[in-house]
Amino acid sequence: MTGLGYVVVGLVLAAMGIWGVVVLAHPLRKLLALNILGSGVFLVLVAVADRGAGQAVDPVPHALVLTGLVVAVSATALGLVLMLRSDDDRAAPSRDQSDDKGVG
Amino acid sequence: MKRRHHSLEGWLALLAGLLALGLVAAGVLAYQADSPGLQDLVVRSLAQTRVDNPVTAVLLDFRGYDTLLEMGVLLLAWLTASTLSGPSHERLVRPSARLESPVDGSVDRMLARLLLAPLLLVAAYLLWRGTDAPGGALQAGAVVAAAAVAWQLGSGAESSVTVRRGYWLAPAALGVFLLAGVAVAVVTGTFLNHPQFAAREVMMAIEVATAASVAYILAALFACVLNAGGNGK
Amino acid sequence: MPLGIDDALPFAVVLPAVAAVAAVVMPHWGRAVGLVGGLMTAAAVVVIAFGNRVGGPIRYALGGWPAPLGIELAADGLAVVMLALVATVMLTAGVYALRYFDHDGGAEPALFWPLALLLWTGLNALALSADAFNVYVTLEVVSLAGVGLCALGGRGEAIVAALRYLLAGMLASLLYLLGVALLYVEHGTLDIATLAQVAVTGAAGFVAVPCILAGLALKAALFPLHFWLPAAHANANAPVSALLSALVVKAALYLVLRWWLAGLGMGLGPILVQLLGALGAAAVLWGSVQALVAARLKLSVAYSTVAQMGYLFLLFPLAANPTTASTAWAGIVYLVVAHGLAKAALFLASGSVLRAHGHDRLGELAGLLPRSPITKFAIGLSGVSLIGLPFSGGFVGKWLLLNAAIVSGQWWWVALIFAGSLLAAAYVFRIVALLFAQSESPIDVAPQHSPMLMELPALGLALAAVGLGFAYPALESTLALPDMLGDHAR
Amino acid sequence: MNLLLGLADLVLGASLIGLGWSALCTRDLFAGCVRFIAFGLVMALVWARLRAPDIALAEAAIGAGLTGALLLAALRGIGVSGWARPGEDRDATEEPRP
Repeated sequence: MTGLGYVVVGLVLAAMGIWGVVVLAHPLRKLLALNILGSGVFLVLVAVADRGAGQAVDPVPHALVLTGLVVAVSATALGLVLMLRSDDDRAAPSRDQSDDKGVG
Repeated sequence: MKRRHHSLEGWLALLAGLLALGLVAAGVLAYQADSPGLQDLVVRSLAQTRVDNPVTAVLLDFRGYDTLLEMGVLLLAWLTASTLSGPSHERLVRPSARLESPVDGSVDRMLARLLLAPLLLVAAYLLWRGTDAPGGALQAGAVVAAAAVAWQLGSGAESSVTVRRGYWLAPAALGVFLLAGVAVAVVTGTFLNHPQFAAREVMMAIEVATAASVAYILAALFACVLNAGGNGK
Repeated sequence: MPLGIDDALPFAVVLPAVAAVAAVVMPHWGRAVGLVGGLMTAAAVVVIAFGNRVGGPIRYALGGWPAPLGIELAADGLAVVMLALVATVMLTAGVYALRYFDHDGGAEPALFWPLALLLWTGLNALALSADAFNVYVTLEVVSLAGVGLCALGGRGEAIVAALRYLLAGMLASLLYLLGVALLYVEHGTLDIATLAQVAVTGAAGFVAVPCILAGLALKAALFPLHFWLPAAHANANAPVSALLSALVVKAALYLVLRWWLAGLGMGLGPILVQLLGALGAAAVLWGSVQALVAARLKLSVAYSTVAQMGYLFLLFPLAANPTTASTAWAGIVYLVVAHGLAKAALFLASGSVLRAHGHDRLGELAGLLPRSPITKFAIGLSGVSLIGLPFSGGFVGKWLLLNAAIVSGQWWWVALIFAGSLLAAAYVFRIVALLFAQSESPIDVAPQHSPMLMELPALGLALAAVGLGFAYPALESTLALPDMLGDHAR
Repeated sequence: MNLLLGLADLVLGASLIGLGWSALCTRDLFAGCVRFIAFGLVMALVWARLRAPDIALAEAAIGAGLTGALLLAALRGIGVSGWARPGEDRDATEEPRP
């Protein structure tokens, strides 16, 4: 039952993250939302690996999540650098995206 | 105008709610399938790997290829971030991180230095024990990076030398991984198939290089973010 | 133990990665390392293609651990097509880059080769991977390499575009991973061949499959998820735009094809199938109109990518019918390759125009290309293939799709293909007319002559795109792909 | 014992959702980032609870530690300095919404 509970929490976090990336405007918030989405996905994977007290833990999702964590932090750092740099280049303000705005 | 914003937000929130419901429903249904997972297969194959910690076995042996590509992701993030965060947008295969401490004060400094030794010890322990107990290259690297970040906060300019001198550490993990993979392919005929007689040594080499690269790159990425925002307002 | 043909599979990933590491460690030798590494990688691809031709699909268990515990590489006909397209465009763009970056000098060359080689690593790994999670990692490699290359432009717009590209890319990969995680929860395996078949029948599939498809559609810039593409592709350096447009968006589409081929496609409902086709149709129309009104040459070419990616999603409605599946399939593969070659050629040629005149504003380009007949010819030829004029590669692809649409009685897609071709003709002729026009006013600044090493690669790719059409009789048997479709198609 | 564990799960799950939500929705960027760091710490506890010590270790170092440091460094770069101005409107630093 523990596992199922955390699967549900993970999926709610994932939905929240997707909502945040689409709706929030500031790139820093988008990065936070992406990290929450990632945490949600990881939580689903790890929660299902733990099938309860009697059973062994499935180590494969654990390894996947470790990989995912490192990927997430490096992409986040790159995103932050890009955000700071685009902030610097005020000459081309980020609002001037002539084509479609909206999601993303 | 304002009202339109609100109605749009309402629609998006509704959509997100539906998405959450769908996801949760799918999750519950999927969980009920009660699939066995791969743990039995891992346990059965563990004996052939000379590693006792199943997670380390998956990371470095069964799915070592994932970890190899992951080192590529780290390298990519570092390459771009360090290029962009340089003083001018110049070549930056060697990042020249101009580190300023955002926190000034001797207490922080003391604290950072006090933290350093135990953190490094923890990292060494994690790396050493990682083959048998929880821990391993990624965690050890992350802890060293955290220690380096604490040190950077505490000590300011000196660390820029370390960041610049150590740039070759960034591609080290990918390089060692590839070399080891090709070397064992020549011996065993299969890429990344560690031969029985040297499995532990090969894996140890990969682990040390991975820890070093992860530590260096994560610490350097922090320096890049500091640097990119360095002339902040 | 001696290395066999099968070992070319890991080496197609290892060789560009080794070259990338070497290019990072020895930045001054980037070009030499890049070209040597590139040629060796291309050799590995040739070996794989040969092995595939002789012995059929190849599977390779990395580390000696077969799926589901380990990760397997697989090279079937589709993978070989992708590998070959990647190698061709990569090598050509690499040669072009030799002179392109010469003029600007400074920062770019040092970083171009490591990033391009890592991109190649990621693309080859993605093409060969048979494991759903491994695909996620390769997607991240491709996406971060793309972002890095895109930011190489260094100016404000390029960085803003790179940031949007990164955010969209991260969202897309995480959506994909969310779908894969749900499937793992239910089925306990990461092998694509297994998952694709059980996904649709399983209980969680109704959410997991849309998640995977949405993630990949965002990466492939399918309308209306294309918002990140035009700025990213138009503001990058010319060789980078060529790589992004010809290869990176195709990588996501390739994964859609891979999952479809493994059995996902046959299980999708008729409504979802038509919906995906409708999105493709919207992409064709919207992208073409935007390409027609764009003020800048590269922006126009970038929107044309949005349009051309739309055709590829016609796979879903046209191949859902078992009788036309094989024809539609061959048409899609043909269009993928033809568009990749033509679009790369067009971006490389646009780079030459930009270099010669210092800008690419279409309004001011009239008659400004008197001394670059090769570039003009390259633009014209790639335009021929984009429109689908006989007997170019684009023509064969569209012809096959038309056949599939008529035979399966879906006349509305026939109308779409004609409309799309007319619009493509309009935006291509607009560009060509400007370039070939006689200038009325005297030119103040004589445009620079672009170097041969930049003009010839573009022409080569354009010729290949057109020549692909003439090669159809020879390729027909290979492209029929009956064994690829396997049992579930019949 | 089981009841206690169940209660702990409930608290952990609820605080994950609560912290995640407020990290996204507080008006102040700085406060959002601090919530996110707290989110990472709770996440590390959850990993330990789910018998994943390897991930708990990594999350403590990466998720809470490094990501937190990165976020704070970035905030400093865009001139959001935290404690002083909690009332600073989010919209002031953000693009207008489409």
